[in-house]
Amino acid sequence: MLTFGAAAACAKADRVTVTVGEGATVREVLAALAEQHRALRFALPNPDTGRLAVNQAFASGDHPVRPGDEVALITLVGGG
Amino acid sequence: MLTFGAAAACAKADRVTVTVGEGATVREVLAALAEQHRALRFALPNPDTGRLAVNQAFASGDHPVRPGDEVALITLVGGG
Amino acid sequence: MNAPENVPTCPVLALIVDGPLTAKAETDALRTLRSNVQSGLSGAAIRFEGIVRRDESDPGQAGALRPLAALEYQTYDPMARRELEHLARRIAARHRLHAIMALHSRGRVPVGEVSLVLVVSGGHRAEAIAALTEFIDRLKQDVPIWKRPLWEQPTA
Amino acid sequence: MNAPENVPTCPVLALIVDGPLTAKAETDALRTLRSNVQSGLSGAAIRFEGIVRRDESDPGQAGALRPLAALEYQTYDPMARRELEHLARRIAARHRLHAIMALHSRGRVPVGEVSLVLVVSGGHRAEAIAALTEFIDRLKQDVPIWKRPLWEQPTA
Repeated sequence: MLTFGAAAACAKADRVTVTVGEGATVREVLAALAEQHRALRFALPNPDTGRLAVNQAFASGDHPVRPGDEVALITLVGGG
Repeated sequence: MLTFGAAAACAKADRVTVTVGEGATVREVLAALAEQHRALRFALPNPDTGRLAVNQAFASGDHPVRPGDEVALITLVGGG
Repeated sequence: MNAPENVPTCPVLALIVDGPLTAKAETDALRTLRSNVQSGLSGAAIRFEGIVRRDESDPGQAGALRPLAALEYQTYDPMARRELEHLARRIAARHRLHAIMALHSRGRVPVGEVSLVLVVSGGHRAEAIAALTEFIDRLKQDVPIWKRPLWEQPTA
Repeated sequence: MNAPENVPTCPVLALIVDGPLTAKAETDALRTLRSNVQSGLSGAAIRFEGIVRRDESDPGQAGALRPLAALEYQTYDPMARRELEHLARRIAARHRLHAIMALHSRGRVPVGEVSLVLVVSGGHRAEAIAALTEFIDRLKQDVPIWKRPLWEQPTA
């Protein structure tokens, strides 16, 4: 999973690995992320509203994540 | 007294004559204007707050008008 | 609308320009202004253009929309320029702007051309937007400028 | 934020540009946009510049103000550009704009340089100002762009 900004700074990496079961949803990926990367908890969006981009588009909590999908944690943006 | 915009259109002139006693204030000039130029009544500001310019500056109701002063009725402006 | 005291001075430029406001008129005016602004303080700059629209309601025809050819702006000089500058100074002080420029047309401005340019810069976006809004509201009350519609001639 | 239906199409341009936004980058972009705007409909046009300020609070120093040399903008491509354009389209429809252009920097933008340019035009001032405000609020929530402060080096 790709990380950016403050999340990348805290993870000390611009991508992290999250292990989930087959057919996991965005909501389940966020829950797994909170478990497996405690340093990123501060940056986590609400697992129900979801703030993951799957294949470069915001995805809702119900959205399934499939093998090969590009998943990115989009949080604390700060353009402008 | 100079008039502009809709006031000038109604007076059919860009200046009108108002006769007042010596030492008249802006408030008294406005009252005399209402009496002597009925076509301009629609455009008259409140005589207490005053919306006459005396010598190119807004003047309050108490401001005295002296012989030789340039007096202008500033109302219904519409810049922009 | 009282200005707060002890605010740093802010470059202020207020001009009445004959006819439509062109890029050249503005560039000349801005050159004066920009040299006084210290870089790195301002976080937001806004430029507003007021443009003459084609459709105006005609009071002579019960307010029906009628195509316009131009607006003719009459200014009471030199009071108009002075009130424009006075307004710019008050707004700059109230919103702690770093610079403000106001240009207004005098005379004929055809449809689609610009009759008002307002440029403000300040520390943050909120101040700059509030200054812009307030300036235009007050302009329409306090600056002795009148406009007269020049209607488009119906084609025979 | 649902857009009203059946609004006329409005030219929309959304670009991410490497480094500070210069006059040339903007002129090139605007040329595309302007050719599509019918003259006489718009009564207001606003151009907003977001500028990098010298003083930023440093979270590493309890939020104390610290002089900045530049901001480094990281964008998630191509999602950033696509979200910028998507936002521009939503705002244009909601506020019935006649044109909208949004440019955002990627990479290093020194203090005093421009990192965001937003140009909107619409029938009246109120719509244009509301569109401007809402665009920037949403930009800061929905468009995947991050900024990293590059602090000025203390002189030895």
